Amino acid sequence: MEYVIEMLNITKKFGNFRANDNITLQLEKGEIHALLGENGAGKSTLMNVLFGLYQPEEGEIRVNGKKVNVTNPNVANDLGIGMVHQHFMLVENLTVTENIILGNEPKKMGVVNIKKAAKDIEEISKLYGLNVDPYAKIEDISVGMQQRVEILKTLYRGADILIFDEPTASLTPQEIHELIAIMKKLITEGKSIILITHKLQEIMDVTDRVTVIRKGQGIGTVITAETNPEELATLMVGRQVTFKTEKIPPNPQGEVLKVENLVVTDNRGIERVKGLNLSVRKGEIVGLAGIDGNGQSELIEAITGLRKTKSGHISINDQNITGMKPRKITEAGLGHIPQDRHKHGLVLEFSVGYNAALQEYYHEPFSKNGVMNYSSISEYAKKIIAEYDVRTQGESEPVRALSGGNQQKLIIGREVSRDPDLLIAALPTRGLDVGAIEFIHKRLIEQRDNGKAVFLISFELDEIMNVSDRIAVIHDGKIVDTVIPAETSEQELGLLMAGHSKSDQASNHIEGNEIGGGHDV
Amino acid sequence: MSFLEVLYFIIPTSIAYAAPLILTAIGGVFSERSGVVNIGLEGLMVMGAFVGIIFNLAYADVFGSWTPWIALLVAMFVSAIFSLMHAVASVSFRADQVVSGVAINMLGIAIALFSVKMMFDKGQTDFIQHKIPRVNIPILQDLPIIGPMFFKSVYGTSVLAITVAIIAWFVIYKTPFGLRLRSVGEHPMAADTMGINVTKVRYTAVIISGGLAGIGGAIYSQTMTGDFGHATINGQGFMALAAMIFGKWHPIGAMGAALFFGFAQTLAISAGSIDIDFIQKIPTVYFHILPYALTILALAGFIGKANAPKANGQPYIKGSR
Amino acid sequence: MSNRLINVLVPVVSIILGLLVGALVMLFSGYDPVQGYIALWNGIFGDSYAIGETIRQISPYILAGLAVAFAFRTGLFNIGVEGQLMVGWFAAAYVGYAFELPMYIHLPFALLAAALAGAFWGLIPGLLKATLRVHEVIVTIMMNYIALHVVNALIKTVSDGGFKTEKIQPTASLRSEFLSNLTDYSTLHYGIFVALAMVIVMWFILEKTKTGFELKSVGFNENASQYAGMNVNKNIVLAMLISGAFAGLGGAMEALGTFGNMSSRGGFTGIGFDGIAVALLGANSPLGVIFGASLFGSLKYGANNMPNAANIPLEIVSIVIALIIFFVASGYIIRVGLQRLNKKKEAK
Amino acid sequence: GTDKDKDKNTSSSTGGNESDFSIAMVTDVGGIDDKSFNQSAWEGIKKFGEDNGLAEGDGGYAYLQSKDDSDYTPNLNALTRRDFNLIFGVGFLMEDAIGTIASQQPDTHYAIIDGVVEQDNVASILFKEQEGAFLAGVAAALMTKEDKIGFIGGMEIPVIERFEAGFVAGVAAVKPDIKVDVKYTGSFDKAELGKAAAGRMYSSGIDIIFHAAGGTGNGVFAEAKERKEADKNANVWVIGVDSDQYDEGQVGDENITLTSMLKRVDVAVQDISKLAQEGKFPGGETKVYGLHDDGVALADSRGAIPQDVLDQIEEYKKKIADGEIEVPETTK
Ligand SMILES: Nc1ncnc2c1ncn2[C@@H]1O[C@H](COP(=O)(O)OP(=O)(O)OP(=O)(O)O)[C@@H](O)[C@H]1O
Ligand SMILES: Nc1ncnc2c1ncn2[C@@H]1O[C@H](COP(=O)(O)OP(=O)(O)OP(=O)(O)O)[C@@H](O)[C@H]1O
Ligand SMILES: [Mg+2]
Ligand SMILES: [Mg+2]
Repeated sequence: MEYVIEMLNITKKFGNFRANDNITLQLEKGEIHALLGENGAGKSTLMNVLFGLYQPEEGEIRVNGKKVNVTNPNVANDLGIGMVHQHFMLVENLTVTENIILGNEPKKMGVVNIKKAAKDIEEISKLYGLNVDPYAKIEDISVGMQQRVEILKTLYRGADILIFDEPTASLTPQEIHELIAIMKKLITEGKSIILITHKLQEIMDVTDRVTVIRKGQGIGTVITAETNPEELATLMVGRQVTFKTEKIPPNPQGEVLKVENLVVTDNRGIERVKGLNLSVRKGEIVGLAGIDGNGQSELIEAITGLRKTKSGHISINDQNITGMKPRKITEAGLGHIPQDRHKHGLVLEFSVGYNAALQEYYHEPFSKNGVMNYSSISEYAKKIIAEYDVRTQGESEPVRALSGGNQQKLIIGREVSRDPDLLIAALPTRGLDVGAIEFIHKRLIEQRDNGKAVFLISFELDEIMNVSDRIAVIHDGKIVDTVIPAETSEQELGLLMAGHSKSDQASNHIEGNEIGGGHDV
Repeated sequence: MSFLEVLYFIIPTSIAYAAPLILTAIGGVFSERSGVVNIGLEGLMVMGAFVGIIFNLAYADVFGSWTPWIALLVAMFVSAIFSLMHAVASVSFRADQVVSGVAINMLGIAIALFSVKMMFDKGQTDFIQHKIPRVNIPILQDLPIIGPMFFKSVYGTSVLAITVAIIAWFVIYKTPFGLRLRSVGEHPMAADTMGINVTKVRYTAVIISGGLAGIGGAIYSQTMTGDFGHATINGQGFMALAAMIFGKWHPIGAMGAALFFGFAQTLAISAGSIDIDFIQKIPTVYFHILPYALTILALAGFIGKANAPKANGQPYIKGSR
Repeated sequence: MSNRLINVLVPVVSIILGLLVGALVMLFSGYDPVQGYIALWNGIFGDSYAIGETIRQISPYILAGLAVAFAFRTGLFNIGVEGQLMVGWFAAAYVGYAFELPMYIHLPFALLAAALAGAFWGLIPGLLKATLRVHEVIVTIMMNYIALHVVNALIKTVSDGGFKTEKIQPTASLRSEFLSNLTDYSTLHYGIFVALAMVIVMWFILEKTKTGFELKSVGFNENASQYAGMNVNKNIVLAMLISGAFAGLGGAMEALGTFGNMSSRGGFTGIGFDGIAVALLGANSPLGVIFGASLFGSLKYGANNMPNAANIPLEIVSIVIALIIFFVASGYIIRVGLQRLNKKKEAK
Repeated sequence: GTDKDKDKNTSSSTGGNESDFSIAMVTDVGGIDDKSFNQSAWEGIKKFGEDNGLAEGDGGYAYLQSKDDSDYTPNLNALTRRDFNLIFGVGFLMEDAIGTIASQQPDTHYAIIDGVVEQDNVASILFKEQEGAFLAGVAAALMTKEDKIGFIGGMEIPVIERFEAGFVAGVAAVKPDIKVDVKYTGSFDKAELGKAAAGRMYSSGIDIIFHAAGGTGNGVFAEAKERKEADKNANVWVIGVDSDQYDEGQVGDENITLTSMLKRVDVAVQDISKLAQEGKFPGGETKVYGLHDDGVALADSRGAIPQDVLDQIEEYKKKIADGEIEVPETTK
């Protein structure tokens, strides 16, 4: 069997820490090969080694049987290796085209020939069905779009070995749907793919083989057809993992969050939330299902006081919090797990301890008449680290050095420990491994069982279905319907999210296809 | 003076004042667009002003009326080399770019003055005989109103400055180098994964800034003072820095800002002496601070904040995130 | 080699390199580096007088450095220390002579006045940044020039038409017979203790207080701080206020200590700009600022002895100083080198 | 300059001076070659040294330059410790420093130029700038063709205002109806402002500008020269200040410097030094140098001013010297 890529006994150290410890990975021509492992297991590191960003201490890399020395990304590009990084490598204020051609720009008399570039890009995107606007600025396009740009970057350079590092982590179901189609297309075009993902179902659906690593060590490679999600989970975590988190039936009490005819505009002054009504009660988890960009972000920011409301009312425990300062709202009983943990959730330069106290630092016991009490803060941090199993050197380690998975656990620990009456969790499991997801879901349900209200925003329908007691579907800034998980299907949700009320269920077949690409319009 | 006469005076004077700032500020744009903070502009200007005068004095009889122009080239060259120090420190040695800039400022004036001492055995050079002349642009100068405003007795260097601004815009926004420059200043790691040599781009950018600041300084000394001494360049570098930010790191913007400074300064100079009683009664200090106050007001009036290039000031270290 | 050892080694090696290159410069321009450096050394530590003057020179640098450093820690670049220092200088000088009060009120009052004046000068860019997002670098640069002209005008007014303010009352003076005699008539004054006290103040604010926690947080990540319910704008303004106050006190050093009054100025003092280097050489940490200020202060003052004792022109001296700063700034590469050595050792 | 500093060293080490009287000076931030009073003072010192066979260095004559106001005291102190008999401080900014040192070192003699320090071991030296400026004003008024005259000052400090006052008075004495266009640029080192101000004045028809603005004055000359270059018979003139600024005015074979108002610090320095040497040191006194004792004067105009005008100027000079005309120190 011929391998296009062979990574043999790779060891990569950071200081004395072995991020990769003698890992072997072999990629067959024309296969989609999954690389599976917990957060911080060493997947990105291994791929960065292959892409020439890191130099391994030991082991060798072979491309088409030939030993190669990938000293930097240029070499990788020349070898036809392209990588879609976990954290996009895109220059925000440049256009799609500029990002793609960067580094080998088509020229006409010394001037960048944008027209030609754009044309070439459009051709490639047609060929693989990646539709993008070549003249759009990165900062203005959706995450899904940005991902396509990343893919186009590799294709434009004629890569035939593609590495996808957690491509689906930040995509909506529809976008994932398309990405999978794209990957299949790539394979038929003779490319080979390494796919990193934490979503076992995806692995089952698209991959041919799976290589599992745990804590930097290779566990082995299995053929997808001969395995199942449970086995994979066990392999990577090293213990049994339950998927369908079982929970006792809810007994909702009085309303905690009440939103009435809320209207919110975005930075450009365009209405994103258009007279929205919503309520979340004690002891229930309400899931907000919807396609990205239908007003979810604006809704959350309005509730948390980070964005002015244009009209309408928001109240927590019958206390009107409309237009209040964020801190007042937090004190009114709100906890918030923000969508973008690096931008809004954490101060990366601060230690784990400081971040643990980021919401509470200003009152006792953490500070008294303006003077901080750091010892009590580290006590508190230690507690959270232990309770929420945050993997870190200690509470004084900078958060930057934690894996995103653990960064996420820290935020959840921080917010849940405050025991808020209302917990808003926005995409709480994005980018996390199944173990971590299971853990976080348990916590959310615990909150609800303790009679708290939980408001869960997620693009993952199965997460919504699994965890929520009620599902509110948002479309175009309004709640189009509220359904009970047991009484609905992903199908139906999909339709509702696409803006169809129950009435026109009849014609769901045609709609069915529409859902696919429908969301970019 | 009649209102028109005032304009005929203010406009050309503003442009003349702005020319050195424009070039220097654009130098700053190049450097900072690549992610290297450059508060060493002052020192680079000093070097240019000094070299310009020295060359002019030394070769006046060789090159005659061409001397000041060739002096600009030489000044550009020398300052560019001088700016290498800043490049090495802030790109290769990962020095704090601001401190390195401060050092450049100290070093520039020190070297220049020391050389002057050595060469002339006094604190300032002799006076150059070939200053940069003012010319009347044929035909255009006869146009009503704008003729005397823009085309009568203008410095060739003012034209040069504006041309350079346009070229800079073209280079930064139309050429491959410009594209790479911008990407390196925003997201060096992304650029790196695209096979761009971050170090090389940054070196080039800093050297360009050195060259342009050099020309700026040489223009100043060859139009305003005619000699070089300890006070020839004092603060213009920082005004250029301000112009760069005011212009939102955009060459045309920087030019606009520099012209605005020039206008404000000239306005202050003329305003004080308009023969209207109540203006005469205003204490002069208000005219002294007018240009700076105007600038602040103008900024406050500008909506939308200026965003520095994201990676500005951060040395690029492979493999760290 | 422990990290602490490295931290000590880096500046030392850098300074030595700077001195070496400086020596070459002197050699090539025909002066005797040994003589020169002996003169420099004596200029700094030669006798009690020199030491006194050196310390006197360091005090304002410490405060200027603190001002810049404090702003940096909150993510603001305050190039306006120069101007804030000058208004502080004037305020202290004015209060110093215009009032007749017992020392224990007068001196603190004068210092307070300086701090407030500086704070006010910092407040303006702070407010503009917070409310209109105007870039603080431009505003502070402009405020420097405004300060220069305004202060000169004020001096003219209060001295009706003169060029300098009256001498301050002894009750407002930082000068001390004791220190002066101790250092054989040097102008050393109690300002150094004010400066050191402020070092502690800055350390306390940043490392111990709630405000400090917020300021640092905002400096690192405005968004997250806002999510955490902090008032970002308030903190920006506050940071500029405090920074300005430090700078103003720097001016008080000159008004109440070194000069005892203020004269019209043809240009900037330069202390404010040097403060930028001082702060960054000290990694914007309070203790680091002491290091940076001592380096700057001693070089700047001691250098005067090189023309005096070794006939070396001031210009060369400035070149040498600049080179030292340059190498200290580039200390990182040295650090990297030392750490590489380290890693290798550990590996084996 | 290896050789240069060799002889420096030798001279500084071995005195070899005929007289045992030594003098030194501390410059302000300008330095001994600022083409202004620091330079003039240093020339005076050197002259005195040469006349008395002194060598540069300890026991002879020497100077120290100040980088900053805070260097005055240390520099004065350093020279005192090097046992110079008489030490000059140049510039009004040094008043306080001299005051301090003088009280600490009663045995050394000090002299302050442009300032007053009332102490027994300090001689204060002032100049009647207004008298020289008055003559400059007379010259301007007699020479102007447009009957329009300008004055460009640096900072608004008493010294400069004396220049203005005298100049305005001089103009008025000849042509009372001329209103002198006065502009203060607020600084001594912003040539671009001097240039702009001069440009404005010349454009408005002014043909003679008197500047008392140090480096800012460079801009005034630059502007005038440009206009002269542009057209040979442009009628633009500058009156220089402090030292003879003829060289600044050279444009090809033309020259736009009408004359310069000299401030003979060198004369004063030599005068005081002589007195001190003869043991008649005017401690505690304030000596004011004016036209009377050639402390101020107009420079040779090299033919720019015709003889008949020079004669009229001479008459005014007499009147002032004899006290017939009392020149005001301030415009108010
Ligand atoms: N640049 C670095 N410096 C130091 N340590 C690093 C660095 N990059 C990675 N590590 C360490 O190596 C470990 C593996 O990192 P890696 O990025 O491979 O995790 P991962 O498998 O990609 O996790 P995730 O699934 O969250 O992406 C991490 O736990 C981290 O501690
Ligand atoms: N400079 C650094 N020093 C130490 N560890 C680092 C550094 N940069 C990255 N790491 C580690 O490398 C690993 C991979 O980083 P990465 O951001 O991919 O983690 P992640 O869990 O994938 O994050 P995300 O969830 O945001 O995708 C993480 O464990 C992170 O802590
Ligand atoms: Mg990863
Ligand atoms: Mg992840």
